[in-house]
Amino acid sequence: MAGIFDFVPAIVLLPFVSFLVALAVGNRMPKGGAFAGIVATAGSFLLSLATFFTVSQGQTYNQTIYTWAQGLDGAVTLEFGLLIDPLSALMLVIVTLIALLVHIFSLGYMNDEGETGLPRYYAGLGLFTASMLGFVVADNLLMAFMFFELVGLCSYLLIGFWFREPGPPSAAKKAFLVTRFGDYFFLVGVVAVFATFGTAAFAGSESFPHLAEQALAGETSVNTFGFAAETWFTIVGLLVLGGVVGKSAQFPLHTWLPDAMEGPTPVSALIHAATMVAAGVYLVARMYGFYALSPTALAIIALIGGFTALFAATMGVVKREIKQVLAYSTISQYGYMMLGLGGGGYVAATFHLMTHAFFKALLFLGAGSVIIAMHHNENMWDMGGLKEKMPVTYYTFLSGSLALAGIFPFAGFWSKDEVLYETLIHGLGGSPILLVAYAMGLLAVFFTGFYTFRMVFLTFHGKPRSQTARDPHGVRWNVKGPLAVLGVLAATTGVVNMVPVEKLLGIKGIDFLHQWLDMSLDGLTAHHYAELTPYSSAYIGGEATTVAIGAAVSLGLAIAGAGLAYVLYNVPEPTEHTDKLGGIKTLLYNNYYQDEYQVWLANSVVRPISRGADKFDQGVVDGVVNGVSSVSLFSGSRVRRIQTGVVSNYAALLTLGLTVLLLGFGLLGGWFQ
Amino acid sequence: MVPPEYYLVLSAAIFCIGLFGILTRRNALLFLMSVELMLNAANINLVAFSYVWGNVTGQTFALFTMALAAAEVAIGLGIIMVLYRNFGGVDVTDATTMRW
Amino acid sequence: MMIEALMAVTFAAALVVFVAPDEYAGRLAAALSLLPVVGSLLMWAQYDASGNALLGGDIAFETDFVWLSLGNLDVHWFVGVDGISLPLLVLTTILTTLAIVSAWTPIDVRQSQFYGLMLFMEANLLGVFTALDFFVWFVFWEAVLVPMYFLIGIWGGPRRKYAAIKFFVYTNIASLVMFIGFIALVFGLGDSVSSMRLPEIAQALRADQLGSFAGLSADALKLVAFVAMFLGFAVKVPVVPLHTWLPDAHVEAPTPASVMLAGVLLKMGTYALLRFNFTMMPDVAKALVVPIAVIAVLSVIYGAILALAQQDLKRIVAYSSVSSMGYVILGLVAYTTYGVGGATFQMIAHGLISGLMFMAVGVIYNTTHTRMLGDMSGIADRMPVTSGIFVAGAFGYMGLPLMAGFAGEFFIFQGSFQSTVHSAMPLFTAAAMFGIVIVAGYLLSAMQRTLFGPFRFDGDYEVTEAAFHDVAPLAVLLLLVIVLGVDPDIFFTMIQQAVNPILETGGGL
Amino acid sequence: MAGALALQSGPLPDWTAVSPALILALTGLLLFVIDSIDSDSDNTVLLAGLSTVGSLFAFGVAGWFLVEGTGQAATGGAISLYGDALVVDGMSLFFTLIFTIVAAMVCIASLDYVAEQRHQAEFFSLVLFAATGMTLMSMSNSLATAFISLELASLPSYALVAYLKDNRGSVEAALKYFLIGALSSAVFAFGISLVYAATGSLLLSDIASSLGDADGMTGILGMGVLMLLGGFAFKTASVPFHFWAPEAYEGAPAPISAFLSSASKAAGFAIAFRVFVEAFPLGQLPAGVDWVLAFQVLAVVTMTLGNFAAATQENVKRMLAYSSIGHAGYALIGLAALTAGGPNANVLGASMAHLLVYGFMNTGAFLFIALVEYWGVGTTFEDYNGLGARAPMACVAMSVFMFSLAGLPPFGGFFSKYVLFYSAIEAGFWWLAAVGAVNSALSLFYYSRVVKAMWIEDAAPTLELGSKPVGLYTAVIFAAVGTLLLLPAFQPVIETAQTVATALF
Amino acid sequence: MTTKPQLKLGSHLVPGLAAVALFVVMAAAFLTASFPQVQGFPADANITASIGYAMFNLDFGDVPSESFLVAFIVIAVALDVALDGTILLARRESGTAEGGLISDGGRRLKQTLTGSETDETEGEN
Repeated sequence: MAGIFDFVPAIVLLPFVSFLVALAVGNRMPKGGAFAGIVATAGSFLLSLATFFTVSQGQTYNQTIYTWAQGLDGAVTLEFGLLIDPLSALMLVIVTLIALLVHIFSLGYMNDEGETGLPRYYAGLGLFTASMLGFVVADNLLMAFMFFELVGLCSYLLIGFWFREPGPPSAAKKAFLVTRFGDYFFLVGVVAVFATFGTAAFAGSESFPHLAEQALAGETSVNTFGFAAETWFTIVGLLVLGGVVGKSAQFPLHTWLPDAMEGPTPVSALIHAATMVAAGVYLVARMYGFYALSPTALAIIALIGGFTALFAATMGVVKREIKQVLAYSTISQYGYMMLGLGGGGYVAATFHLMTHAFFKALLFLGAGSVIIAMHHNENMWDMGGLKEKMPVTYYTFLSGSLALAGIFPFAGFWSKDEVLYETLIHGLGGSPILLVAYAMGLLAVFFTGFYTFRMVFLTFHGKPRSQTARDPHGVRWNVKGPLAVLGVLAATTGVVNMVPVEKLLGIKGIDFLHQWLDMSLDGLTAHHYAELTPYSSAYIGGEATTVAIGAAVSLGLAIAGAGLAYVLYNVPEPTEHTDKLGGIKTLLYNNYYQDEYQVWLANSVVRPISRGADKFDQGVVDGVVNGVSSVSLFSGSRVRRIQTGVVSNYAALLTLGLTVLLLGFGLLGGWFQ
Repeated sequence: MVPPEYYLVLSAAIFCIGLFGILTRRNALLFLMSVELMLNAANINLVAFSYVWGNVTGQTFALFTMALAAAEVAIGLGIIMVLYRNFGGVDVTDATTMRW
Repeated sequence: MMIEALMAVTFAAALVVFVAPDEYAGRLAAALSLLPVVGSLLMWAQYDASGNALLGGDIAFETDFVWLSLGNLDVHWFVGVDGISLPLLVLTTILTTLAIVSAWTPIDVRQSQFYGLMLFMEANLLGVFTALDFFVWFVFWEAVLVPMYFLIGIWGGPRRKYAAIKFFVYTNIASLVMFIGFIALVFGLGDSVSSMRLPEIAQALRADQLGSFAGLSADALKLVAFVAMFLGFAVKVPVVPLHTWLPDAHVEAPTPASVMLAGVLLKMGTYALLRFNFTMMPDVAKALVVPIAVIAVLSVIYGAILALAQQDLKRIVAYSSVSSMGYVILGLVAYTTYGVGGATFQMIAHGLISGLMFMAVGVIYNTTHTRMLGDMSGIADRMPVTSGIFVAGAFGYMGLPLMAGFAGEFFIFQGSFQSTVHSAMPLFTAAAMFGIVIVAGYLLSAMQRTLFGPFRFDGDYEVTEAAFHDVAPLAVLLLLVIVLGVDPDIFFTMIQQAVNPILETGGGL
Repeated sequence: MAGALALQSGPLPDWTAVSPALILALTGLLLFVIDSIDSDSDNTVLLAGLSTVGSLFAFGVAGWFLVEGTGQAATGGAISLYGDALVVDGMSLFFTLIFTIVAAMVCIASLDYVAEQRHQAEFFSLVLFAATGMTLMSMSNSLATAFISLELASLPSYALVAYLKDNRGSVEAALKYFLIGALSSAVFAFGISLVYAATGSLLLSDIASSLGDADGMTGILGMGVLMLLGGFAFKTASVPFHFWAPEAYEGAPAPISAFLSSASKAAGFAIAFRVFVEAFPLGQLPAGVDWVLAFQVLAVVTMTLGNFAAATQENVKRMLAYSSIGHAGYALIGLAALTAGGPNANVLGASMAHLLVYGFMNTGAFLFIALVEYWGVGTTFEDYNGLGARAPMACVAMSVFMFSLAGLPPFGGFFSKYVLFYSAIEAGFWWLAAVGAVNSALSLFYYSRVVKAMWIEDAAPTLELGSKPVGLYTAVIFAAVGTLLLLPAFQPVIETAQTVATALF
Repeated sequence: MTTKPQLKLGSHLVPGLAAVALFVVMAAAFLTASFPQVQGFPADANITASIGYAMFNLDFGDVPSESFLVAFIVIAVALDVALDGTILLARRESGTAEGGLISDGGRRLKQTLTGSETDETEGEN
């Protein structure tokens, strides 16, 4: 089988080549280099599929392919390698698929709209895809970090694509800066991992999760910098988590994501829905063996996740722009994934990651389609009644919305339900913190249902509320095609892991994803993780009952939310009912003033500090330097005043000097005795 | 002979009188004369200690000192003359165009 | 004789250019400066030594003969390279050529003098990085200042005179302090050394042959000398709070001079710190680890915060140099392979990247005649290529992976985090690492305000894409930055070979 | 007598050892004669050429002697002449080299400077007589000879400073120089008389041998020694006998300033070295006559005062005058860092080598001033703005002088200063070296101001230079080349200096 | 009130205090010194002749002395030079220029040097 795994690097390199091609000769290519990108991502997709099937044969691959920095005399060697296991193979397929679809969609969204700078756009997409894929296949934390950062760069370039307007550059800056803040902790974590374990490999007997496990078991010893091993691992884990919180837009570093909607919508789909933001969650899943060792870290992850899920969902309720709603829903959904991971639901979180990738990409692309139709007006209050004008968009969008809201039997239902379920049983099993997180997650389900359908109804139902909505711009196959593909996926991907069905009906073997993720390398399997986690499970009157109750409650809440939206907004002339919330709406609309306090931090704290430091530097530090020279010069100008120009004074001073000299030496030498 | 320290004190006195003149008088010629006085203070020592030490080195050297004093005065007068021409006087404190 | 040939060629080139007519001087200088580039690359290709030149390792391209005997201490003409100096040599030659090309546009008076001085400075820089006798080294070290003084003073901005003399006097006083410190050491060594050759002195010092001198015990003398030399070199680096000459010098210097100043001259300071303080007196360095690390962290954070407050693009880059060089100090004091090796690598990386940034700022300035953030916006609209490279360079500065800056910084972080010289090193490292956030803050803000947004420019100049020969050096530098970032082992292997003997512990992590 | 005239081992009689002085004196007399024959001779080329040739001839002879080993250990040691009144040894020859080369540079430079003045023959003859006096100073082996040759060097100097008779600056300079000089010579004479009182002798060697008997007269001896020191301090422009120097150097014709600040200062050091080392050898001194301490005080005060005062001058020539005082402070280290049994020859030799290098760089600097005066540009720093663009050659030379004076590496001044401080540290006086180093650092500021003005500042639009005078250019370039060459070629210089210094101890 | 002769003291005498101080120091040193036995000259010695011989480095004198031959010759030259210098300075040129010239950095000299023939003669007037 020297076969497919040897081509894995090509999965990463193909989009990279398309980046180079678009950058170098994109101007001279038709469609500004789009085809290069499409061909490359299609190639990657095919290779990913091949890889996927190879993995499904039970094969995995963990191989160093490039030595980045060779350490001599016992110093650690830094390498790049490939880790192809079920998790990464799955992720490869998701990323390449969505990248491919986004490329195609871009033909409609960008090319057909007559944008300039397309080579730059496609180059950015290519580089982005390559970076993300490099991140996915990384076999160690350092490599993951490096591609993680490249992903950040690409998001900067793509969000700021329309650099001639004031908004996008600012949003791009914010996106990079906020995630950078998270990455700072991540980098410290990477360094700490190296310092602790001497390696940052994810898999194998010399991998850091494995070493950590052994260290806790007392089988090996690592440098824990004077802390207890578990404390130190928690610290390291939380440091790495900083990067995750930043990239996956978790509270409190979520503020960049809504702003990032300034980028072209396909980019939003690619970056913020399906992949880049997924990177954070993926990273936790990738090194889950390490997190599983630390109950504190897990609890914190779960809490952050649960809180973010609720927190972002509430904000999504009041937004006017369609992409803003989606942005907050993204944050919220990633909160669920974090909740799942923190709650011990490794498979559940991965599952949600996958389904979310599909339905959120779908929603973004659908929104993109709407935006094309609306001549780039994103305000939902200017829309309405688009259902008839653009049925393909409507039905696919509806599919995505149902998935997002978690309505049976769409994909989102299955995955979100499993996340909540895992959290619930582990919470019941003696981790009350998880119950708190669960409660927040559950509450968020209601809001999710509400804002999702508020969006759907405002956009597609009722009567058109503006001229453009009455006469929308048409979209072509290159928009509809991707929507169709994703619409189907959003509706159906739930089948890969129908755990509730299995539990309730007792049908064995339909938890495909569980099985899939168990096929991984030693130490990276779902089972192994389950053993590592500190949780035990407890049920409300038996497993099946718990499953049923959990599913029923979350489905009920989702439907309740959707129903409320139906009542309020599925009318020909909807009015803004959220206005009744009064001050709360203002609070929500302003995102709990999260942006404000961060902007305040930047503008009213950091800026004045830096200005103060500058004044201090100019005045005091440099002042001392100049002062020394001034004092020297001043004393020089004093010294020279001795030279009065009057020769009699010279004679006097001379005499005085001589006398002093004589007197001094006389006293010293005892001449006067 | 009178004790040597008397000569020494005498010469010191003359030396200091000459110096006093230099320090307090502003006339260039008086300045010159004061210097002569100081040189002669040296001569007193030389001659006196020539006797003390029993050689004529000091005495001979005293002659040379006098000759040199003459040479110095010659040059000095020349300079005072051009001083007079340029500054219209022989006050040494007038010439202060350069200082500091 | 390779090194002598290299220096002779460069000196000769300087002389030729001095007398060349102004209109050809730039082209001629660029062409002639290719000779040392080729020479240094040849040396790199032929390099097969290993070990630290000061600690008994192989010395490549070595020449050694007595030049002057003074008392019991001979002055030797002693040059050679090892894994620490060779990369710096390559950096110097390449950067000089590029800086010369970048000068074609902005330098429009007294060209032959300008290019002559650039080459003269290059020749002396080659001397600084190759000299292995203290005396010879010091001669070159000081001689570098003179052309830089003129470069700033003659072709600089409005306050060039103040900046030039501040630079000159400040750094010279620093040299003096360092000189006194070192000479005191040599005297303390007494008869155990017979010449000023650095290997001899380094080995004697490490063999604890220091005696007392000037009423100071050996230990006290070592401490005093260490501090004096550290202060002397620290000015050159520069570290906070001895940095104030740098922004003034940078802002006033013409672009090519800034490139050389940031790219190579600052590295003289860290190179010397490594060669002298940290190689010769590891025990003192380790004893002083806390103050040194504090200074390093302070340089990183304080420098970055200052950069945040600046309104002048060049000042921003200048302060960020202070910040970046703080990392180098941190790496040096770590005494690990990755720490010291990374610091050396970072010298190269920062040399290239800061050169790139200064050049990019210079290209914009050539067109707009202003560097103030508020004076323009949306430049990317008119100068897409330049802006693109600017953005790439800025991300390099922010430590984007697969660019040289990341390699250098990561090596340093890794090395210093796991350093065992002090238990607080991880904390210092973590504190210094926060610099990567602030650097992103000010560079991104600066780019947002100047390059992006709606095009606006109040000046009378037409803003168009820069000429090919202005952009070409930028592109070359960017390429080098990426190549080094993707394959740091181009230099890192030889650096490690040279650095490991310093560590005593035989490398370690 | 007979012994004095007897042949030494070599082919030449002993008295020929003083031939450098004789050559200078004879040249001076020859010019005198020319003056008498044609009192208004204005054949400047002839006069300047003659005096330059005479100086160079003396230089050549001295150099030849030095190389051949005349008066040195290799050929039987110092040659004492005329009842030990004169002694020709390595040190005197070494200093003669300084005086003669400076004299030669000054003479060739004066070719242009005095071209339109009257009494040129007198000018040149006075220069040569002064040089003769200096040479004799370096050979003096008795306080009597020392005093008289010192006066021989001084008297023509007074007249030369006043050479521009209708220039008030020149006259004022001469007046101050003369008055302080007369006062100092009185102090000096009094010092001699006191030393004689204490020891009964004027010969240096005899003084040394009778020191032991001067027990009860320590006070008299010590006072005499300090007053001798005063006399030398005047000649070397050291504090507190330096007051004449800024004005004299500023007001005098620039070539004369060069001559005084380089050669005359060196002569002061020559005689000081010999008198203190020979007549009052360390280790044989009675307690309480600690002249080394006095020199330490003087060295520190002198270099500090000189440098600080120089830092804030507006007038380049005056700045150089103060810097010259500062350099006197450095050179004083040669006497200040002596210890009984220490590496004294190294210290003294280093000081001598510094004076040689200083002879080149300082003379060059003052001659550059002469050049600028010749052009009529003015004397302040502002007046020098943009000169570099108009007269690049000369300004490069001036930059070399400035950096060399500051002690920057690529020039001779770096080595000499370095070796000087080095030997001071070697002798245990690290703090002297430290003070010197700090002062050097400060000095860089004001030296670089000149360079800044010449190269960096823009010229006033009205700045126009006249012709390029051959003599001045020759001298300036010669000095610059010398300053440069003294870096690689410093080894023989310092070796010679330290070898000849060894003979004194 | 009786009138007494008063010493005219003024601030111009203040510097003289230095001289007084010097005298005090000197006297203090001299008066505390002890001196060797006075040797004196032989009663029949011809001092003048001895001085004469000393001047010419001849060893015929009754009283020993050091040689002053060199000093003698040198002082001859010195007197010569002094004379020469004095003449140089004292000689009145045919009408010195009106008023003194300040030290002007050679501006005047430049005029003298670069001026035309007529300027030159006038410059000397």
